[in-house]
Amino acid sequence: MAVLELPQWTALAPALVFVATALALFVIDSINPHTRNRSLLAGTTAVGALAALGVTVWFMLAGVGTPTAEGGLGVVELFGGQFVVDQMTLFFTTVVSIVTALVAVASYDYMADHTYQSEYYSLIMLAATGMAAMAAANSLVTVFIALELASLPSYALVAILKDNRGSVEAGLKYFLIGALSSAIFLYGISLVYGATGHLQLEAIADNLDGADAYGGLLGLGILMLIGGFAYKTASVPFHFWAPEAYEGAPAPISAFLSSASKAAGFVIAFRVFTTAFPVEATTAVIGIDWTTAFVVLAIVTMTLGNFAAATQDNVKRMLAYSSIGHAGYALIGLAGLSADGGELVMGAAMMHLFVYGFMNTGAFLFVALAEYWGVGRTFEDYNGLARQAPVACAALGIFMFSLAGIPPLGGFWSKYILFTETIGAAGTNGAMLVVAAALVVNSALSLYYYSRLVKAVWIEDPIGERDALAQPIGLYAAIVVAAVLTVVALPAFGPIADAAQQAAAVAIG
Amino acid sequence: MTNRPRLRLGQSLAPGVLAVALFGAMAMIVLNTGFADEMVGFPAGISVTSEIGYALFDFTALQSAEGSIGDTEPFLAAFLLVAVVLDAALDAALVLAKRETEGEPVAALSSRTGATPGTTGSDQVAATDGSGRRRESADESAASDTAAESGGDS
Amino acid sequence: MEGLFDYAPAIALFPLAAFVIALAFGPKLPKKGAIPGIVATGGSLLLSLAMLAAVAGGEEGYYHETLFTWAAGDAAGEIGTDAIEFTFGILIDPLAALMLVIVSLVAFLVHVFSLEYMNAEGETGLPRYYAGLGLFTFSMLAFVYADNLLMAFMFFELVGLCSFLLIGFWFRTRSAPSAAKKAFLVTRFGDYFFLIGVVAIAATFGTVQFAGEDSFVAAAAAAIDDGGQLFGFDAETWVTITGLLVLGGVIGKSAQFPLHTWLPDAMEGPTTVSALIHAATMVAAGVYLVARMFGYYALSPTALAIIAFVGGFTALFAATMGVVKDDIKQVLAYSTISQYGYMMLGLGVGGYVAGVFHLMNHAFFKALLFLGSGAVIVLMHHEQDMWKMGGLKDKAPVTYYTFLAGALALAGIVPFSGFWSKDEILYDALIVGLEQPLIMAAYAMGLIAVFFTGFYTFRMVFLTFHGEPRTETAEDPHSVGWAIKAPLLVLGVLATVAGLANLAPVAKLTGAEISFLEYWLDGEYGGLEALTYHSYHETVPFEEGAIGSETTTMLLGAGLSLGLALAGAFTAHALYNVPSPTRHTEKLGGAYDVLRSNYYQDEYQVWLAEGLTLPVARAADRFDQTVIDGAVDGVSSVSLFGGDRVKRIQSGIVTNYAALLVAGFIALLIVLGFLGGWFL
Amino acid sequence: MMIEALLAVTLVGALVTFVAPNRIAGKLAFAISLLPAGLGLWLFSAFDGSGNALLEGELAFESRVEWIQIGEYTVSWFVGLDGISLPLVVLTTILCTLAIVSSWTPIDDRESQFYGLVLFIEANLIGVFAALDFFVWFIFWEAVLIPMYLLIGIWGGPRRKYAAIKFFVYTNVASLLMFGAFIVLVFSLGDAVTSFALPEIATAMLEGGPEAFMGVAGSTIAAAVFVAMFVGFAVKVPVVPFHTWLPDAHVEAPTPASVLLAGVLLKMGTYALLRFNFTMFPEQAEAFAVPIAAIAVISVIYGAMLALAQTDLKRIVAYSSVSSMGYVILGLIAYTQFGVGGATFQMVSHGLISGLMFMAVGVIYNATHTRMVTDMSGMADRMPVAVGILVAGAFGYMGLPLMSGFFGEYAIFFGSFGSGRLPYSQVFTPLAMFGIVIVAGYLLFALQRTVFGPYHLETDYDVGRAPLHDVAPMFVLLAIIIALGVAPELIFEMITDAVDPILENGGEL
Amino acid sequence: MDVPIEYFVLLSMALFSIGLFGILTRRNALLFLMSVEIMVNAANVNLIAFAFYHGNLTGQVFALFAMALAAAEVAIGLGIVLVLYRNFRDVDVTVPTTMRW
Repeated sequence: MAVLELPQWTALAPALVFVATALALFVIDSINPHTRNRSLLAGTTAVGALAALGVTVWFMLAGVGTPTAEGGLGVVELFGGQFVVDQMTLFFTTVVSIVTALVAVASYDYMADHTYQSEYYSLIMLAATGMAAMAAANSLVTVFIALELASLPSYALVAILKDNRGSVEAGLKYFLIGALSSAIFLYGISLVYGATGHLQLEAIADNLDGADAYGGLLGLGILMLIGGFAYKTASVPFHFWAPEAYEGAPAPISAFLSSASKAAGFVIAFRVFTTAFPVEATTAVIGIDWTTAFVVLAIVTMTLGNFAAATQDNVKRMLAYSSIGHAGYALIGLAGLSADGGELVMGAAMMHLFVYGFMNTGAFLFVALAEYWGVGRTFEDYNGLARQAPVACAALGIFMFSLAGIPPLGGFWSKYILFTETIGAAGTNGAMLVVAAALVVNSALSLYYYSRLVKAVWIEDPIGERDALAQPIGLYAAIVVAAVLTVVALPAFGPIADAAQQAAAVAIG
Repeated sequence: MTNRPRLRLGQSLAPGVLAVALFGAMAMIVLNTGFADEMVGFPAGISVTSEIGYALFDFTALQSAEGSIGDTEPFLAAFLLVAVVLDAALDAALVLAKRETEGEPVAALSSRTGATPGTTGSDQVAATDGSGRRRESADESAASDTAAESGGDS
Repeated sequence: MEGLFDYAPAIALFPLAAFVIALAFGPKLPKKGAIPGIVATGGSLLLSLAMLAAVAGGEEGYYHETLFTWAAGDAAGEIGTDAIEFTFGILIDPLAALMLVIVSLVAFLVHVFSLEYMNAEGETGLPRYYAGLGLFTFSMLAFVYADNLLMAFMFFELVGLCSFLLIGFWFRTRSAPSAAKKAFLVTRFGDYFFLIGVVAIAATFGTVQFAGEDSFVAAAAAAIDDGGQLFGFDAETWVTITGLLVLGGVIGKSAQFPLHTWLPDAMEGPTTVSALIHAATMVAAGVYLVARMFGYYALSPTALAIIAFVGGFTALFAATMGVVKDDIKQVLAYSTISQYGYMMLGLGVGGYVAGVFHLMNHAFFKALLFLGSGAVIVLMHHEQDMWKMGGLKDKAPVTYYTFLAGALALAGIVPFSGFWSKDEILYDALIVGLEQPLIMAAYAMGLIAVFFTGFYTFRMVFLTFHGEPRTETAEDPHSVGWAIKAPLLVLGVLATVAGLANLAPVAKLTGAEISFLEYWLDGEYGGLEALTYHSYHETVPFEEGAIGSETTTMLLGAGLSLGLALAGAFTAHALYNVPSPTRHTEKLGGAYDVLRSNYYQDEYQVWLAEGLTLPVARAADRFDQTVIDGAVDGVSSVSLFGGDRVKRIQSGIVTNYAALLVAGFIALLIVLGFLGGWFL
Repeated sequence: MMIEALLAVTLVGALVTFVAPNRIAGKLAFAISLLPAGLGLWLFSAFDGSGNALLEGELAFESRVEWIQIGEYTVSWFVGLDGISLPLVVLTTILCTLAIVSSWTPIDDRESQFYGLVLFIEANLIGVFAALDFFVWFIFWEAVLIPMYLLIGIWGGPRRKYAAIKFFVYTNVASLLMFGAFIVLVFSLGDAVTSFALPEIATAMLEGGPEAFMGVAGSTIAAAVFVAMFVGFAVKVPVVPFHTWLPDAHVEAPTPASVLLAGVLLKMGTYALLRFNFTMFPEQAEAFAVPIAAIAVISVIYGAMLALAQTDLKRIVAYSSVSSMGYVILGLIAYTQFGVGGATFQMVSHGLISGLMFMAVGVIYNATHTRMVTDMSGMADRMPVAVGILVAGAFGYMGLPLMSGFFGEYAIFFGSFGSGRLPYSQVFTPLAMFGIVIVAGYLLFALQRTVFGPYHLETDYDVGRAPLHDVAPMFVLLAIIIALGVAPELIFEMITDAVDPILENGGEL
Repeated sequence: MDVPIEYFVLLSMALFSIGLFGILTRRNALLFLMSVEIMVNAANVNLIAFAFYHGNLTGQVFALFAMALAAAEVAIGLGIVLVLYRNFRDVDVTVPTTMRW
């Protein structure tokens, strides 16, 4: 159906669009250094992100990545297996591009008059390229490099408010834990290379049966890889950077990190653990089913994230912990994999990450808006905002109830399908029932602190006097779009669910 | 006078035990793994550096007469990617390291801070100042005048 | 004559129309809603008389028609029926026709009476009063000619509601609403057992019809004959149990022994209400129900014996209390309880005709006495204490003579109606008592009560009308108009003449067929075969003994009761027919206090309600708040406390993070290592 | 098609009211709510369905559209009405219209948001009763929570925040538990079921019942799921041990909200019990007959005793709802036509009567601004009409004949007394019937202290006659109650027609 | 005769642990960076050793890339330390604890 037959390498178009926009921003910066023309900068960035989104969606509709057996144009293998473009790649690239577009539009107001605006936008674009590359990476080499490409600009973006103590401290901690985790990740890669002699994921899978002597080594390597993914997705025990980083960073960047880079972290985890280490082959080698590690990680991350968030009195920090909680929910996607497929549970996790993407971005952007208004940071400071800004607060209500998983909002589908599939997976692997129970307890607790914010905004009366609140276009536009997406996600969940489940089937199959 | 770096010991050594424990565990694993007792090694006569070069750019066509070493994977994609990474790193490092001339705002919403002196009651400091745990009164020190503050209780 | 039966529903609908008119347009009507009431009850009276004639004249002499199906469905009855229908229907047979006449007559007279009694005094809220009366008459008439037990129960409760509304008419006082509440709750407690009875009968026999071939009475008789098991009991015990359950409602409504405490308090309502509801009609509903389903009770001797004993005991019990009361209405209230005790005794010993006869007579003379006391109250400017009256004899001759007629009837002095019916009850009780010791005890109590009845009746008459006026209001009483005198005269005549309906002793002595009521209830003039006196007589299992021949026992009984009644009257005459009587009853000392406070029944029941249930309720509430609610809040506080602890590990120092990170990694490594066998 | 129209009208109405100015919001909302009420009545008249929706009954206004594919189960938008759900839908539309009218006086700030939320709740309630696909039903079931939370939270009484959050989290956790149990059931039914449509699941349950799942035998799974779902719904009904949220929610909610809460939200629990527990699990229902009957009797007596101890009028009516719902449970467990049919009828009648009682208490509160029984007496003196209706409502509550309450209770007593499947039914029924005495006790006790006796009021408000628009809705309700009392066949015939199929497979008639 | 591979792996693990020890005990940000560098080089040792062990050059080429990325990381690390110093007048990583719990 493709109107014009594009050459093979154009399959990486989304990542290329991101790079092109980044370079375009460099050119703009070099023409007029320290430019203050934020509409040009934010505009280019947003256009770049939307272009990438457009291309990705076009590819998905055209059937790029769906195996030819199912009438698609086939999975595209590039650079000798270093990159692969299939349904999962396109699915996660859509998430990354949506979030990037929202963040770009929001930063238009948030970073107004900032000296390094052009660098800010170019770094965002570079990070987005890194994430798109992570989605397409098919060898530990490209995974590691793409991971670095996504992380390095993020360190700078977190610390970009150079004279703000919080931002600097956040950048420092994020960098230090990031450096440590990437070192652990690299060491893990070396051990896996030691055991199998290859770095390309399919090659590793083929050499697994040869590596039965190195059971312990491969196990340690896999564990270190899990450490690297845990860092990127902010799951326990590599989550310590997250609360500070999200609280200290500028709000759009927190949104960017907690939605896009978390999704990217999950895509490499899914890719590596479905292609390189299929469950039964790896169990034969390392003696233990690696899904147990993910079961433990999922339960602990969920519980820590939700319990810590319950008693926060700083809104942004509560959102940070809630984002850790949601990482726990997404980990179920890996914990539920089993010998006979389990792609449904992974598909459910992908659905959750998709909807979570714009729910969470919306929530953080509301915090950005609140900072824009200068109303303060704690729940009491937020009291009674709805009286002056009903639209934004309605959007916040939508985000909060959707994160809690209450219908009639998009978050319902993702959480409850995940719950259904967890019980489905429990059919074969008993531990999943414990995960399901943890899911129930944690979502019950999440009801409490999400509704606490809604209570503060809608029900409480404002503590101090507040004059009229401005309505910045960029932030409002981003929040309203995110809210609309969240609400529309409920009726229009069909295509999302099908795309996710096909992607999971292709990845596992 | 040079102050030679003194090893600040004391309570800070305790975490070190973790590193040693990790080493012990990893060593146990290594001792337990059955490595083949001799290396495959590289075939003699082929210059390793040229092979690395060919692998780097996936130039199988220009391979020297006696064929390549083992089944090395092509690194062209990695090469392109690392180029972008280095560029990004440079850009990021410059952003962080450059010293702003006076008056160039680097705070977020700086336009807001200047424009709306009127927002009393809430600290109009850059939004994301990690306002310290000890919550003093509302007029907490604005982040911009960092000079005075000594930061968190060190 | 047949066509007349089609107007039967109108009998009840007239008062309903009056209720609606009074409620909606009452304030604007000339007499605040009295006129529609009078017209409606008048219409019902005429139609009831027409029904009487229709039953007498018609060829099969009864009218059984189902008007409207309330609810139908399939339900597995115990005796194998698989469907049941709950309907609204009309059954007019001799008994119902008789009762219709009684109720509509008394209602009509009370409406006329209240024209002067209520309107003249300038009462506020009269539309509410007349609406209440209208609703009451509607429910009572509908209850009377209900053709099934469920419909009877429904109107039984509606009647209870109307009594609540009317007792609490003067709701601005503190005592009236609480009396209304007490009345409703005590009767409700009785109705609770009645409802269980209705549900049990419906669930057992698959039908609740009184008459016709598919009536539950016939089904019960069939079940007893083939001796099957019903709900784990054999048929007869089950019939007894359900009978006694329905009896609970009867005891509540007819104010029999345990549940009688509400009637004296019900005197808080206007006297006209007491006259209509708490004398003639509502209180009679219980006894009428027993008569209505007498076939069912006839099947179980134990139920009958219990009815008889309760009746006898209540008769004596209430009579004793009537003796010491000072308020004229209280005396009448206790006398009502006692008289209904007699009726229960009558029905209990199988004296169906006697019971119904006394029911009719009592309706007339007790309504007369209450209206008379109403007149006296009007005379005495709303004073009810007899010790403040005296000497009204010559100031209100009409009231006096009618009141005297009523008193004589109540005491049971020969020519007056009360004697004939009470004597017949005692006679029936005697002849059965000779064979049954329990019934004999009931008879004895009934007999002793005759003396007390005579005593308190005439004590009341002498204190109110005879002797010197003891207060100046008694000097020149308020004059009384015709609206009061007319009903008194009508009832006075009835109280004297009604006895002729069934002069059983004379009929036995002279052999003349003058016991018309017996023939009427025996189906001579018409009526369903199953519901006739003789069919009941066959089923009642009590044999009758006799002292010597039958006539001697009859004469002996009559003499004994008449003598006692006269003795009572004479003692009252001796003690109270003096110019300025003294409070003789105080001389009784301890017994006086016990009687004065009604054997502490009130305190006991109030204690049961306030003293016991309220503290238990408060304890339950405290338990509910602390334990169950506490558990719920506990869970949330535990999880929040957990959250607070978990939050603490984020200490803010990077090296701690690195340390915890590595520790976590090592823990995972060791766990997986051992499971995976990496270290071995 | 009609149900979609009904939902669409109500939802659009809600949106329009949200944005309407506060001044006219009340009148506008009333006008809008007349549409669904009219439609509801038209549905009632044009009802041509027969049999039970779940057991191959012929549905009225049925429509089915495929929506989402989860694994091999399809979720489809499947709505339809049968004899059980239609009366409840009509009850909902009527009660909402009257609740809106009765909130013109008490609600005086943020009216447009209030009426918008009320209409939104109405849409969800209609959805709950009309949905026949498990997910669609669950979406409506949970979506009711947000508007009710906000209603209680924003316009409630002094302790509204505590009551709102307690209601929100309590009912939500119960629904999560129930959701998990049902999913376990669906998975354990294996390939007998390929969609979440309730009729399909019901037939699968009645034919084969669940096979083994997670190594647990099919019958134990069925029993465990039955108990879990019973507990899940019991919180909503509420049944005694799980009832503590009800009095707080009722007392703190604004009057119109508590009219809806008592009128319809409680019926969702009993409706769900009938649809799920008593239609799909006949054997388990019989196995657990005695404990459930015991719980029902305890609910009746304990609830009534609690009501006796209250001094706040609203708490009295709230606790009496607990006791009335106990009757419904007794009716359901009896498994006879009069028992189950009576229970369904009692749901409708209790909805009307408790709605009337709350409105009446609300009218008194509007005038006296206190609900404490000890603070006032002799209200009949000043507000004869409103008090008249309150007395009528109280007698309706006590089960006075010729009012709908009597038929509901009588049918349940008759049904459960002769029930073949409930052991010791001759003991349970009289015990439960004792409730009618206690109900009479505490209602008259409360009436006597507040309404009769000399006029006295602690709070210094001058009490006058209640305005017409407060009294009119109560008259309408009273008329319906008396109509249903005199001629229950109006809806009982339809109910028994829908209930019979349940009894066929449940045991003898 | 080549040196058995175990020694190389043990060496790299030792280096790795030393780097980790440096991170856990020293409080100076620069030393933190140096420790991370040591850990990365430990990984490189491993890669080179296994490259020779398996007889293909993938390990070596990847080691080159690892070094490049380590350099990039340090560049940003130094940038961050610079900004840290400007704000906190100290390079001690345990000083900035304004955000905790």
